[in-house]
Amino acid sequence: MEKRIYHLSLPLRKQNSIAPGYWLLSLKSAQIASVATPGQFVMLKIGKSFDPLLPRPMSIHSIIKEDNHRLGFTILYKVVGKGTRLLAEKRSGESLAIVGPLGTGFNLNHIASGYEPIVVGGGIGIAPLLFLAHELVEKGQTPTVFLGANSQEELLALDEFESLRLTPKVSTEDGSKGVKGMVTDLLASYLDDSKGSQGEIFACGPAPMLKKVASLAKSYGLKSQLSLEQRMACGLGACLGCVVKIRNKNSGHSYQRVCTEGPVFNGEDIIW
Amino acid sequence: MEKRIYHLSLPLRKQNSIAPGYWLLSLKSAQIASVATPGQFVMLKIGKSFDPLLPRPMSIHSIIKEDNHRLGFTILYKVVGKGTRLLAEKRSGESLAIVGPLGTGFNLNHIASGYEPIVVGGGIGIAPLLFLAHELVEKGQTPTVFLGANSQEELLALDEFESLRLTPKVSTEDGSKGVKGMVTDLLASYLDDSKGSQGEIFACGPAPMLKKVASLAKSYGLKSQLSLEQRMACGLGACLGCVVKIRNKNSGHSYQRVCTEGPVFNGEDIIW
Amino acid sequence: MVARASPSLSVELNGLKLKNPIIAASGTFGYGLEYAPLGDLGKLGGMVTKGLSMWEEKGNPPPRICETPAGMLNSIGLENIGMENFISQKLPQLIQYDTAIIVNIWGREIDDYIKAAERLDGVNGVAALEVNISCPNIKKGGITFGTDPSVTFELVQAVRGKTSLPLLVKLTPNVTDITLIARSAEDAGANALSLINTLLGMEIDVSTRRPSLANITGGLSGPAIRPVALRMVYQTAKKVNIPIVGVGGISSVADVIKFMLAGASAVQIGTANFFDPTICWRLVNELEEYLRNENISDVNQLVGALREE
Amino acid sequence: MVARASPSLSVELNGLKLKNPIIAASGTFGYGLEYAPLGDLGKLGGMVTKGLSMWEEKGNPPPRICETPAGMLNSIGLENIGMENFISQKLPQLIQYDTAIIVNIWGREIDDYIKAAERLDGVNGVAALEVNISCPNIKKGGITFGTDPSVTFELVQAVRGKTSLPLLVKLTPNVTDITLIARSAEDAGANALSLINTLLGMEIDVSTRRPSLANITGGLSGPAIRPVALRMVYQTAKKVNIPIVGVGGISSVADVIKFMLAGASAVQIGTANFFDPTICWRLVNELEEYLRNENISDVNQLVGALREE
Ligand SMILES: Cc1cc2nc3c(=O)[nH]c(=O)nc-3n(C[C@H](O)[C@H](O)[C@H](O)COP(=O)(O)OP(=O)(O)OC[C@H]3O[C@@H](n4cnc5c(N)ncnc54)[C@H](O)[C@@H]3O)c2cc1C
Ligand SMILES: Cc1cc2nc3c(=O)[nH]c(=O)nc-3n(C[C@H](O)[C@H](O)[C@H](O)COP(=O)(O)OP(=O)(O)OC[C@H]3O[C@@H](n4cnc5c(N)ncnc54)[C@H](O)[C@@H]3O)c2cc1C
Ligand SMILES: Cc1cc2nc3c(=O)[nH]c(=O)nc-3n(C[C@H](O)[C@H](O)[C@H](O)COP(=O)(O)O)c2cc1C
Ligand SMILES: Cc1cc2nc3c(=O)[nH]c(=O)nc-3n(C[C@H](O)[C@H](O)[C@H](O)COP(=O)(O)O)c2cc1C
Ligand code: FES
Ligand code: FES
Repeated sequence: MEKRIYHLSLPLRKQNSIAPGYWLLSLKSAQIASVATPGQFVMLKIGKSFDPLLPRPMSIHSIIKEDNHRLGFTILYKVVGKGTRLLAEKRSGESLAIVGPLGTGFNLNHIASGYEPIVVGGGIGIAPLLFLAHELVEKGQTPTVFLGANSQEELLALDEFESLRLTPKVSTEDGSKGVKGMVTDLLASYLDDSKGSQGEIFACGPAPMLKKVASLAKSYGLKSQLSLEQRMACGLGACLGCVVKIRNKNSGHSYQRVCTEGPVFNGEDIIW
Repeated sequence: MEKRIYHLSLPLRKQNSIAPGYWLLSLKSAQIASVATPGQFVMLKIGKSFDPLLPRPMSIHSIIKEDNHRLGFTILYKVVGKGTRLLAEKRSGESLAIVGPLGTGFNLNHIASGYEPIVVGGGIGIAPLLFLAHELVEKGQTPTVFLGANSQEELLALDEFESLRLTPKVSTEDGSKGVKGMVTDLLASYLDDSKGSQGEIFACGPAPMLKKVASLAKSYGLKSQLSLEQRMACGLGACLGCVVKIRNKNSGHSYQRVCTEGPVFNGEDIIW
Repeated sequence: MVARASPSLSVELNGLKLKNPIIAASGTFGYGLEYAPLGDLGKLGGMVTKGLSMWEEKGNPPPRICETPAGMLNSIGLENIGMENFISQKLPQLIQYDTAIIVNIWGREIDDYIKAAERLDGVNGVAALEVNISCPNIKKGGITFGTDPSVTFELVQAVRGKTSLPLLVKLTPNVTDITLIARSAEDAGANALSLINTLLGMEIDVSTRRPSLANITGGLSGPAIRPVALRMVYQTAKKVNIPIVGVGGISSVADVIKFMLAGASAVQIGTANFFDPTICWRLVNELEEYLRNENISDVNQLVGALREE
Repeated sequence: MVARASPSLSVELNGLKLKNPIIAASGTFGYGLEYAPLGDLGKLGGMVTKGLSMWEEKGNPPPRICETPAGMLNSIGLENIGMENFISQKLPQLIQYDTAIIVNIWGREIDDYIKAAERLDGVNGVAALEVNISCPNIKKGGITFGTDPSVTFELVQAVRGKTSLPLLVKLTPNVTDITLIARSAEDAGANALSLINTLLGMEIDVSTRRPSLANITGGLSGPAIRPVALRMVYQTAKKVNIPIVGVGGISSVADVIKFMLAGASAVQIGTANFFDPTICWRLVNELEEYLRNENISDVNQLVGALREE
């Protein structure tokens, strides 16, 4: 199949703060929405200024549908620096230059019945996981969902998962909701209880969390698909700026591009 | 007297488009308003971005007063490039970093009765002239005002002059209001009719207009004070970037700073 | 008024014909195919491949890039798939597009360059070579080839002897006098000069107290360096008699025109591809529009047409 | 926890004591007095005057400046009021402020520098000289003093012989290897090095087809050049044993810290004064705040503290 990638100037449809420092942004683009798959992302250029210069990668959080037509998509983001701060100042009607959909998302081709998807999100890492959960549910799966955050406030999109009839198991570091602690602790005790699961783990979150997920998956003999982050310039595979170290089939390692071979990699292949 | 210059972050009080591409901006600052004199300007940094990098010089258009207290000032500007385009996007409540008041404005110390101030503005050059007209009226003068623009639409602040009980003589290049032609033609025929006037010309506008005003003033033996423009970096006299060529008392020339010795210079001193 | 004829956009770089002066720069356009989903490569004047070596090169560890004011730093470490993989896997797809495919080559010794030139000489579909002399010369203790006029001469002459393809030599700006290097390359037989490559820079992450790049230093590119690139093109155009390809921070049609006025016969678009991935196509259209509006019948009339009196 | 003592901000540049490492850079702070309405000059570590010559210098015709992406070009042409006017008209006012007054000097021949150094040697209130070697040497056919190691040595040695004041030598970045020039200056007796001066650049106004500056080329400064300045400070700090004053694009306390981590003992703020005229004062406060928050008792602990392993 030929890759379809669009470079569009999209008017911002809606932007709301859903928690302090977290924003949900809606963009209308049937083109991007209809070819996007879970785990893919877009590059988003904030304003015409040369400062900041580079576009920012943002996962596709959910697809906006009407009568089963894919009309657009949402982005869920956290304000962490200059670019996201400027993005949060944008209002309805202003335009953003978007390139997408990009990257290789989660691989769901091998999903069959009797198989248990386990979805694990930490912090803003839940961004691509709602789209994933939707797709899994559409495929007739009922993923087990683990979500962790610093505090109840930062447990994002919980109701969205619930409206998919999923019941995320949650943890917060300050104990303000769910179990106090790390989401990987939750995951560990779950895996411990359900030994011999036929599951596969899908995870996104901060690097230390993903590293822990990879090692848990390995101990319990499960496969894992982890969505990684790296600084990006082009998002298209051209600049070779966004690489991570990946174990080769035979031996040694190679650098692979988060924007092209990733952002989703098999947990066992990643060299941390 | 010690110079008072302020560096303030001022919330934008109000900003309206008063004609296509022309904006009127109100800022609250009793400090700047109370020491500013006509012909002075402020440096205005638009946003925190490094692109555009430098602040933009803008004349003080009028003083906002309440019960005779000076509370703030307005800026009248034309969108010509990157900076002014961004400025026009700013809305009430957003802050602008302002340095001012700056420069040597119009010299009104020698104004006495029996003296006729002639005020000439071309295009956006009327910006500093409303403040000047106010001050002249307060000093008991009734300046003769000439205003020129491309078209009726771009004849700005006419009603403001009229509310000072002045009746500007106007010209437009397309003839849509007043006499068709250049404001300097109007001025020339006026000077021709009123030979022997005791007047002094105060003018601001594009360089070719000012040059013409200077030569008219010379032919009719009048003094002129012209407000010049030059690209600026500091506005404080430090960078030496904004110079114009000025005739020396004795002979030869020197470079003088538009931001410090100017922006208002005697017409006869300017080397064009 | 009669309808104006379409202005002519084609340029000739001393043996290399381009349908228009807009070329995608090395390392910023991959092997071209990465951008194929976004536009018809056949509309571009040309494209330069990522720098190729005779071997597969892994490149530097990440982080490899970071943003700076109006620019970016990169230390990719010249990662590339190697000459043979390029010829067998990429070139067959690329030659389907009617655009000038310029292969950027580099090495650690002069011999690496010679081998690359020899290998590419007869290959169908290669329009020209661009010799990147901004690499450290391991035989000369790591000094960059392109910072020394005599090493530049030696290198370019050696490559010149091995290929009948047009030879663009790409100069580094990290030198005291770029015109000296330019003249060495000209004397050694370069058909044209590409300038500039990146400025050597560095960034530090205060929160970790570490360099932002794993390689510590990297190459600065983007709008930030445009004034330096424009100056070097201007200075060099006064000193050489071969065409110059301007590169460095170009991100608008006005920038393209500036470089041509300063003496460039064509331009390359680098970092701008990252923040505006369809820019090359837009520039072709906007340049034509500009010429039409200004009633200029041939784009070559812009070259060196700066008013200086 | 006990209340933390105020961190120590003072630094010593091999004979020049500063109350803090924040210095206003030459040519961007006038003769200091221009900024006096905006803050107490006595709070700053130091200030460098506009470059002074033994004569009054008119400078270049306008336009002298233009904006570029995250930077600006200037070709002021070293306009200054001349040494005698400075000493009689500016210095008496300046010395009322308790800050290090550093006089930047330049000339067209080595003799001009010698005269300037001699004239300033005994003058009350001058804390140090900063020798700007980025000027064309008319005796050597217009080549910039500071692009040649031996000319640099000769110039600095000559000045060194004429003054007991601490000598800062300000280097130009427009060279292949700044560490060679740095070592020449060190060998010739410089107390410290200021780097960098501006990068040579150019801009063109497409609508008029003319250079944006009357002088055609000019010096690029501002955030755009910061990565180049930081790299040069880092490289030079590894090669010399005298203190370095970092300058180039610094516009935040994070930038100050970056330069110190890379090896600078103090910094100068240039172009940032234009777009943020109270920045020098704010940086002094923010630097103190940073040290307090990080529990660092002495600012000198930052110098060269980059983690590289
Ligand atoms: C494939 C992918 C998908 C992503 N999806 C989302 C998402 O859905 N929601 C979300 O909030 N964030 C997402 N991110 C992270 C997001 O791109 C960064 O937070 C953003 O670029 C920061 O921009 P800034 O200008 O605000 O921060 P900056 O001021 O640029 O930097 C702040 C911090 O963020 C880091 N950072 C900067 N750029 C990147 C980058 N391109 N990738 C990773 N880290 C970076 C910097 O190193 C620094 O530590 C994603 C990243 C990738 C690679
Ligand atoms: C003392 C003074 C007072 C001024 N008062 C007013 C005013 O009250 N209202 C108003 O609309 N304009 C005024 N100007 C002009 C105004 O500063 C410029 O229009 C503005 O800086 C352009 O910024 P920009 O980013 O939109 O344009 P740019 O994109 O920077 O440039 C567009 C055009 O404007 C010219 N220009 C850029 N900067 C300056 C500058 N600093 N001075 C002069 N020309 C410049 C450029 O050369 C170019 O031709 C004044 C200028 C000076 C020097
Ligand atoms: C990520 C990246 C990779 C690059 N790789 C190469 C390369 O392999 N060979 C080369 O000659 N130049 C390379 N360059 C330099 C560019 O081709 C160009 O000369 C430089 O970036 C300046 O142009 P720009 O400012 O338009 O990007 C690279 C630049 C970037 C940003
Ligand atoms: C307008 C202007 C004038 C300058 N004049 C001088 C000068 O007279 N002598 C000097 O040594 N450096 C001069 N410089 C260079 C600065 O001191 C500084 O080295 C350079 O601008 C880089 O720092 P910055 O990016 O912080 O501005 C000048 C810079 C500017 C922008
Ligand atoms: S971001 Fe350019 S290759 Fe991945
Ligand atoms: S703008 Fe700096 S001296 Fe006038």
